[in-house]
Amino acid sequence: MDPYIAGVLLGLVLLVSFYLTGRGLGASGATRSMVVSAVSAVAPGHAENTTFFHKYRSDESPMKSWLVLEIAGVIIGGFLSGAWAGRLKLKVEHSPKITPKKRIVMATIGGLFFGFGSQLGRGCTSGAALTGMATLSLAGFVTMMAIFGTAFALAYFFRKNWI
Amino acid sequence: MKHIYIISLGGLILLMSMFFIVATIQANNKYRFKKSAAEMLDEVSTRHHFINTAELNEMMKASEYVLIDIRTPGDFVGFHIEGAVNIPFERLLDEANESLFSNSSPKILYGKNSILANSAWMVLTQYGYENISVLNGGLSSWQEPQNQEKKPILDEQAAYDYAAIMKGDQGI
Amino acid sequence: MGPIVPLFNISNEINLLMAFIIGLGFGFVLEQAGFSSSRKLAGMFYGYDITVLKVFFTAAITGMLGLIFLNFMGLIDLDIVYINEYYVTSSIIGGVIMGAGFIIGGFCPGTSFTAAAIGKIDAMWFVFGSIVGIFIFGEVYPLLETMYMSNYEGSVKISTILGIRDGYFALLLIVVASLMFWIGEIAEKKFKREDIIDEI
Amino acid sequence: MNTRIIFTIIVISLGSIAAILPKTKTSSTQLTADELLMEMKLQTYVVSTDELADLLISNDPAIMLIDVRDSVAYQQYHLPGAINIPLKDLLHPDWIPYVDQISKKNIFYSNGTTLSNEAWIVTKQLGFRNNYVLGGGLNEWFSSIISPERPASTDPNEIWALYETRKAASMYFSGSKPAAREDNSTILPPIPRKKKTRVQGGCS
Repeated sequence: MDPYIAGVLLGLVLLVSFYLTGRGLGASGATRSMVVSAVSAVAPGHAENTTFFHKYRSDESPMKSWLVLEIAGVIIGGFLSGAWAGRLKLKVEHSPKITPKKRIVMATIGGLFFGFGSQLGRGCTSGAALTGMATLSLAGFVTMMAIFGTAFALAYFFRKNWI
Repeated sequence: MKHIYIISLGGLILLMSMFFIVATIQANNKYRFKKSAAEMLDEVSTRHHFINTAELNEMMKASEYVLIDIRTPGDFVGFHIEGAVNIPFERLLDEANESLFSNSSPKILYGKNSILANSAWMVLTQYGYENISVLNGGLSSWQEPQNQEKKPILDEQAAYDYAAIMKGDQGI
Repeated sequence: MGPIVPLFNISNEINLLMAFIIGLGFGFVLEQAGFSSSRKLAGMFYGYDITVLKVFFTAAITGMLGLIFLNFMGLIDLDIVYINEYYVTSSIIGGVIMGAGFIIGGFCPGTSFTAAAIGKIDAMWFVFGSIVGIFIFGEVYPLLETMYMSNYEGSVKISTILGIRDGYFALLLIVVASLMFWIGEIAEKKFKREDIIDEI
Repeated sequence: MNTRIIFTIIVISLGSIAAILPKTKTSSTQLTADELLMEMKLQTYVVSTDELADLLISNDPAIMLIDVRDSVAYQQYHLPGAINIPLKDLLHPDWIPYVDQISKKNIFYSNGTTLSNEAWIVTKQLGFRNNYVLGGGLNEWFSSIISPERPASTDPNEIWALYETRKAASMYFSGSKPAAREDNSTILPPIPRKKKTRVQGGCS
């Protein structure tokens, strides 16, 4: 799909979300919900004593959180789109210069950074940057510039991974 | 590449139709506050919109003015200032009166006293209409023209010396 | 008048159903835009594919214009719509860490879910990594708490800071974004990588 | 012509429209024009002097009298327990907790009804609740409660009953001063109204 048309559609999804629920889109919060409920289930005492887990612990099941439901939709929506376009395939996508194993290690480290940063920055690219920019919030613009600025600055050092 | 044109054209048409739908909703909802509460408070504090009977007489000499009686039709028939039109308070924002208020000629509101007329003035001003005045004291001041200054709102003049009464200096 | 859920006391179940449907649209569009490929996402930083820039800014502009018009038409109360809270230090440091994660991992959380949905194994590991990252954050949170909470500026809008109206800022951003798209498309031609484009 | 150019043209034109749009603020607490006029016409927000006298004599803790005249007039005389918020300072941040709250029934008063009425309309526009106006103001208060006019002997019993109540109220207010409510420093700011809160959102 043409990126501009995809962008307009994504903007319309965002707008519908604002109009219906008053909040934008998000992603990392769903992961946090899952982490918090997993920790609470495995080690309830620990979850109770740790400020962060305690803060986000809720008595309701994590499956009743807005973002978790939204992410469930994202996964199914992505799957449907992939099926429609014939892109369903188990594979590791990597540059010919690196091995699949290295790519997986890199992806895991990247995920680790993103997970950590999204909690510190109160939202990821969708929750903080995209939604924040649409509502003209200063935090959104600052986060967006920090993310893309750093990525551009570090691009040279990781060029082997990609090109 | 041809389908891109079709998609963008379709998108544009969709966008425009949405715009029109929303614009019609907007047209039905035309009364929205155009002045903020703080702006209204400033405007009210200057009290430029209160005029006295002498000023009203002066304005009525000019050809262009609209004098609006906001009392009920019954009261209007009983007595009204010559040349006034009757728009009962609750009908002020009716569609039929829109052209009257958006007109640039000076408009003067009056009622039995100036309280309800002042409310009417505030509502109309909040909704963005301009060049509206209120007859200080309303019809009662018209019927008994006193030597009135512009500023003191007749309704707000203390009728008693409250403090003195409470001290018991003057008998009740 | 929107937003519907907070104003009309819609039940939580309906709200969650809406979340699911919004998520369906979100995931579908992300996948359709090609965000399920990490090499396409990373292409932005090497100039051979600027899809991320295009989609991201186009979506932000559409949402922004939509909110401005909806507000003008009296269809949404912007006092209720969520505006991100601005904690200067943690926004910047968090953004920097996320930027590093982006260039190393090649996904962001939203896109990693769609990529994992169509079978990208690296995306599944990315999701796993982000779970671990959040867990680590939770464990070290007491050490970071002062930084996490410092320099709070409230839910502040950029147009308020600049002292201009929302509409002016939107126009400014649109002009800047149009210039970026133009430069980006020139870069796309200059740094063309047929081999990668074919692959993804 | 590629998509970028089409897109650029559309958004720049829409953006220009957005930039020239008049500044309007949509608020969900806003009354429609008809509702506003109806409420003003029916005077649902007006408290009569008799009602106020009742409330004061029964020492109703849930009322808050707000004098919207200037401070000189307030110093000279004010109703027992009233606080002074001159009309021009109504929206001063210090006073917002008093006029925008849920725990008390605010009654604005001035000499007549004009100033208090204006105070009510301004707060109404902002969606503040629990604000009322003393009908007739202090003038009415003095003519009806403090020095009630003796009805003619031919008047029906109801009027005499009203007169007697008023006379009793008059004795109450001009005799022993309810000093307990006089000291302004003890009046605590009321509980602020629960604001229409923003939706929780983003990734939190």
